[in-house]
Amino acid sequence: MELTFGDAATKIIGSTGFSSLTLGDGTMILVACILLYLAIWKKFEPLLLLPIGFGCLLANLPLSMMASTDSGGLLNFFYQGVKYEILPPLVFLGVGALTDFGPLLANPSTLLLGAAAQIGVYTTLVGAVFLGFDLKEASAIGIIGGADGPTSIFIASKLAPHLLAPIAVAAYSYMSLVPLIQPPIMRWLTTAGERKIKMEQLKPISQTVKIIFPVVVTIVCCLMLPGVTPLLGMLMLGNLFRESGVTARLHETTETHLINIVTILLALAVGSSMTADTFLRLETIKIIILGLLAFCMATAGGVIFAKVMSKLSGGKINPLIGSAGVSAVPMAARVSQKVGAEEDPSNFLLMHAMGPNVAGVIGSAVAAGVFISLFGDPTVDSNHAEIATNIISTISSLPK
Amino acid sequence: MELTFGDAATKIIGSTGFSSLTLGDGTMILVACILLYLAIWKKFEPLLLLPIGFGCLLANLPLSMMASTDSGGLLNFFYQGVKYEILPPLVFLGVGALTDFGPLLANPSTLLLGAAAQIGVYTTLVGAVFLGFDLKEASAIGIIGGADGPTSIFIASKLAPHLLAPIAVAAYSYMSLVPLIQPPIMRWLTTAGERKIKMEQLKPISQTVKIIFPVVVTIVCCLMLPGVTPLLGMLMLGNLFRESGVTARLHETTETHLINIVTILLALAVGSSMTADTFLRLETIKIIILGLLAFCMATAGGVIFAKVMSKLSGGKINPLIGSAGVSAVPMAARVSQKVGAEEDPSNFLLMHAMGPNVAGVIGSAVAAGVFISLFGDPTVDSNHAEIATNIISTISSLPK
Amino acid sequence: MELTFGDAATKIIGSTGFSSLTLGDGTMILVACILLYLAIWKKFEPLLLLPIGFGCLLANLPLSMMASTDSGGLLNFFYQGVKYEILPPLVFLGVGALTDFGPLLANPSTLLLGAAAQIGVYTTLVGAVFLGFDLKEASAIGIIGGADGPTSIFIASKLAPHLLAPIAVAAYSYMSLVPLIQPPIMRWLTTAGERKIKMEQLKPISQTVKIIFPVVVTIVCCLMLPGVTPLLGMLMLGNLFRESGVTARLHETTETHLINIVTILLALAVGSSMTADTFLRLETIKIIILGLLAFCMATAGGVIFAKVMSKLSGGKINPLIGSAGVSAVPMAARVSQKVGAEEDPSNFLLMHAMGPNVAGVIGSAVAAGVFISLFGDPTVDSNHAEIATNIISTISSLPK
Amino acid sequence: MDSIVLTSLIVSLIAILVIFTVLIVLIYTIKLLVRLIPYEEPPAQKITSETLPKTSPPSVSPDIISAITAVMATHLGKSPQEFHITQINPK
Amino acid sequence: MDSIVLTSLIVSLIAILVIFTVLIVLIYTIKLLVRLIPYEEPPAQKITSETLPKTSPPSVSPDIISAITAVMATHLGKSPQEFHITQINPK
Amino acid sequence: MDSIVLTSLIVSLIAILVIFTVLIVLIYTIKLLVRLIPYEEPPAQKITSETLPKTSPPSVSPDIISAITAVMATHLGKSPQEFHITQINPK
Ligand code: NA
Ligand code: NA
Ligand code: NA
Repeated sequence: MELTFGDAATKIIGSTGFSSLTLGDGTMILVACILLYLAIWKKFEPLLLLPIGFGCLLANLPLSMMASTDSGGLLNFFYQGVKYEILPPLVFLGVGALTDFGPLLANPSTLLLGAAAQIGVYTTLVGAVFLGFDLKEASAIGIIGGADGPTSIFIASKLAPHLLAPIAVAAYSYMSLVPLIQPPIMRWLTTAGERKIKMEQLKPISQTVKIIFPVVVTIVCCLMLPGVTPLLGMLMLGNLFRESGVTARLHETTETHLINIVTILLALAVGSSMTADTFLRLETIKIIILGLLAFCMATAGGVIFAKVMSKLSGGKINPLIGSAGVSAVPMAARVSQKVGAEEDPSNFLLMHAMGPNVAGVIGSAVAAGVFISLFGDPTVDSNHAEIATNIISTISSLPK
Repeated sequence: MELTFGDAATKIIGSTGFSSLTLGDGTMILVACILLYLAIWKKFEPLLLLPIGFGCLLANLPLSMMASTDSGGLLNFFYQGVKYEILPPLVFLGVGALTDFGPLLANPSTLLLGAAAQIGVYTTLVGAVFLGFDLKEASAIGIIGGADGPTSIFIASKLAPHLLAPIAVAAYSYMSLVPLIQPPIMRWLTTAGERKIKMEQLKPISQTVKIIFPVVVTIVCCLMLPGVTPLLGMLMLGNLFRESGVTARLHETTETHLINIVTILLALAVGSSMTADTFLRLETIKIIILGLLAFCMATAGGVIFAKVMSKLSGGKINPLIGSAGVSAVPMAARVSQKVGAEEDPSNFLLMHAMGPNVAGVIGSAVAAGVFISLFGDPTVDSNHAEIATNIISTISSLPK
Repeated sequence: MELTFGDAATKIIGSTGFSSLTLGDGTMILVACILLYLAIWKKFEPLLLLPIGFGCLLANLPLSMMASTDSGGLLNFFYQGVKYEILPPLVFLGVGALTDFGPLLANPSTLLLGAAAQIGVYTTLVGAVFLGFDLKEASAIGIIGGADGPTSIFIASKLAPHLLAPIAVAAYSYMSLVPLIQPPIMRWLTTAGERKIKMEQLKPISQTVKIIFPVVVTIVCCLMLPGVTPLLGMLMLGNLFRESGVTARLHETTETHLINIVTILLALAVGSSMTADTFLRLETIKIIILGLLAFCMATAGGVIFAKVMSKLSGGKINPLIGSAGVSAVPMAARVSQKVGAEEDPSNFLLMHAMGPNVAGVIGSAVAAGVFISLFGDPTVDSNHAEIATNIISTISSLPK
Repeated sequence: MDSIVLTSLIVSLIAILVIFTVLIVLIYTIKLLVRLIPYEEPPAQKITSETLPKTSPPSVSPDIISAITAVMATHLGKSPQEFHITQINPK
Repeated sequence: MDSIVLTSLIVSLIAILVIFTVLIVLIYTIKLLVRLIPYEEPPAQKITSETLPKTSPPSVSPDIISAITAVMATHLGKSPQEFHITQINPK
Repeated sequence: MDSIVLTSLIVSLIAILVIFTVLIVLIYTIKLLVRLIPYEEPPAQKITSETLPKTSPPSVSPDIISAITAVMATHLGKSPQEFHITQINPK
């Protein structure tokens, strides 16, 4: 077969990405650009959504070998850190190093608000089942209501890896939209009088308590819900680096360069899972709608429970701090502060809202632990698996 | 068999490295010391050549298990990061975070100089074929003319892993010698009048353009040349961290500790591949000669093309900025500045030379992409591979 | 089978850690809390013992999948870095970057004190054999006397991985106790007159010598004892980053964030190997007793050898600097300073004790190298293995 | 009613019960901790750190502190509100 | 002429054509971008950053800035030319 | 005497001999190095670094240096004794 130079050039042109570009690829490149736009110009969680968007862009350039499923590709390599559940716990190590649990310790009852906000997880779970998802998928979607990125990624990669991309994007997007989503719900569910309640100053907490707290939380929670240990254990270790006062070097690295490096790898990996066949589906639309529901119900759950606590305490608690129970630290607490200050500019709710806010992180980790107890991968540990299988078969055989 | 204490001691002596020390090992230890000398006292790219030299030293200590081929050894572990093409893209992430594409955006035509300097790659390729290398080897050697370390390592590990060590050493050594290699060629190819041309001040560039630029480059170039995505995509992501203004944390980590850690691992891995049987060969001498040719031709290509552009623009371009098209940022641009200032001390070419200089980085990444399109590993992706095989068979069947 | 809601709840309770909590787990959780207490309130090497203790806590929470043997678990992943001997050399890279060998270069004879302190290793080895350990185990226990954490972990993971946990804990605990263990031995072995000896000021050392030193040490020691290369080579590379003056970026990363990250991973991995079945054994008690013996004998060895050197030098050497030969940098040197100042407050021994102190690091690395030469894993390198087997069979067949 | 929907309701109910149980246990643990280890005004250190600034203000001006804070903020990529300089000791 | 040398010449020619094509596409893309989004003097911020120094120079002296720059340079292992302190705000 | 105990004694003896051999070789190597490359007062740089402070002390006060040292110490998690600022050059 004889070929001219022109034919060879034609062949070269055939090896470009253009020749393989599908409508799906093009749409996903557009989605990536929208994510980058939201991250950069709308400041939607840019530390996550910018690299997620860029990972999505790379993954959808045809033949670039950058999708999470392209074995041997660079982002497939990073994706192993999501698949084997290594990166989300390391992010939590950094989050722990950045978190001050002082306001929670000063007012431990606010942990109940962190629990109440999880109602969003379960209304969404039921909603997702209604829309046709199975129980594992519905749980992974529900956890968006926990308003916690690494937890959502951890649970999605464990229970419904094929939904990782839309769940992660929905979780981080709605976290950015907390200042828009929450205030109307908060105003609708509270009276002006309630919003004006001033709370008494938080009492100071001994440093010893702050040091013992992460150890106690780890023992108590991980004994009850072993599946939560990678997330909660690392969160608490990071916090112990912070509070112990003897590991300043480790604390400094953990809260800066370690969490930054891990965030880059994690976000690129998540982005690389956003391909046309996983993202351009009806499920994604459903997840986006369910995610909004999750955030709204979590906010409402927190506020309503705070109203009850306010009544029971004889008006010592401002119900506006309830919405902070969704986590999304520290944005949700700032929203409580802002909505409170609208009613009475001299009312400073920020520190009081930080209690339920960090409680929300613990709350959604605990919620994740419950899901892992119920649906965790049975291949990992036979003993653990047996128990989980038993529970599931038990539940399935409940009277209908 | 009865043994005295003396015999046992004799055996111990037999387990030392001395007993296995070959002339090749000794020579390579000397080579390592020369590299360390050049890095420390001659300041030849010390951030790379010092750990490369030390890796070479360790790899050639007999029985130390530190060669890149010693399965289970420490440096073999780091070498996987080269083999699986993970470390060079991560270095490029840092390079992107350190690079200001402003001067290039202010004068986009200088991209042509970054293209013209690639002529060094192809003269060297043809030269290498003349000296008996096959096409893949010749391509890997040619890329030395791109004057870009990570690109050279990336391409060598892909197309000719057995030549990785001499190619990496030649690339970094000649990059250090840019201030010696380039000036005579620049003076020889230009007239005093040309060297005195003053260029008009660069116009300022909107920050929005600087933000959009990395995204656009990624889409345009990686669509045309999918193989370049790991390198160019990471370069542009690092630059987006820098310019977006919303990811300061990630930018700071990327341009400092992340690139430093990756550089240490990469350089040690490259050094560990410098063993007697891969390095003490006639090929190494040939590569060193071809590398010098590559740098000279790249410089000449850039300067001659800049002369043409100078003529066409009516003398608005000083041809001395053409040599900066080789990349070797920012050394090549400083050479342009220095040679220009010799002729007219009031002539400041540095910022004008930064345009072709960073264009050279893009240019050699694009050149790498062409090679990957033509010769990339067919086992990785069948579709991609089929196309590549077709092209090669097409080219081989061209009329002779 | 029909189940009520109550039965399902009972099943959930069965999936908690409580249901699987054994007495061993409970005891180990207590041990973990004691380690955390010692690290935080007694400041026992907190950078290591805090994450080791926390890793131990996590590993012993039932069903948490955090033990080093829980395949697929997070800490099992980090543990691979110990098993494949990657993390200890990287810690040594950081240690090298933090170490100033100047005082050693100013008084090279102090290397003999670093050698003499290794007597602790061998008395412990013989003691361990007496207590029923085999030769490999006894060697791993003996190296505790080297007072060097990463070296102990490196050797234990190579020769006796089942004893890693108690050896690492003993090594770091006794290193913290150096200020308590050493002074009585030092006072008992020296006269008041000896303790009052003032040493002449150290002569300054050329920077060139400081640069050449790490290269020379690597060549000399690793040629004689190839097995020590991963540890000693990385130590010396870190020091070269520090002294070369041309790799400030790499030096800064190595001595801060890189060593911090590696320390976190290493310590968690070591902690995760502290499970009831590996730690709650008679062997652990034996190792703790032998470890104390090791530190005492190492101190005594150093002091006695320093007395001899003092005599031979005509009283120019204060024997108190001998105890610093155990390494435990810089604590052991501070102890020399403190005990000297008790006798004569105007006597400043700190810088003189830094010589033997850093010599101790080299000394125990060399001792490790001897063990690897004798007992190193024969599967790794057949040539190396053959030699080692020969030596062992030779030694075993010595006349009894 | 669909069986899976019923199951999802039961799962939700159990999960909420478990979450509240775990967090209520945690609340009482914290309350116990805070009661056992009450906050005390730090005695010695407090005095030092309050005395020192009183003697040293002329030597370290607020400008320098804010300058350094700003630089560190830029350097660390944090807002200056995220950390503060507690004490500066002349060597 | 040797077949492989001819092939290498053809490869080189194609490669150069591809490189110039890609980079020329890039040039026109950039030109389009720069035309669509022209540079504008930053309005509000520019004023602030120019006004502030005018009011604050007595409070933050250039010495302090150069001191901090030098330390940061040492610390980061960069030359002081590689970065600069744009603004220092008293808290 | 037990065979393994004897072996352990022999191993110990050989190991100690090897350690002393290696370290004595190292001692003589260092002595040779130090003799071949004696310490010299750094000529030019020394003068600069001694002259500069003399001219610049009014411009960079010790307070600033200690302030920066303290901040860097806090930042790096090191004690201020572990590093020192050698030189500060006004830009
Ligand atoms: Na939450
Ligand atoms: Na180039
Ligand atoms: Na030692």
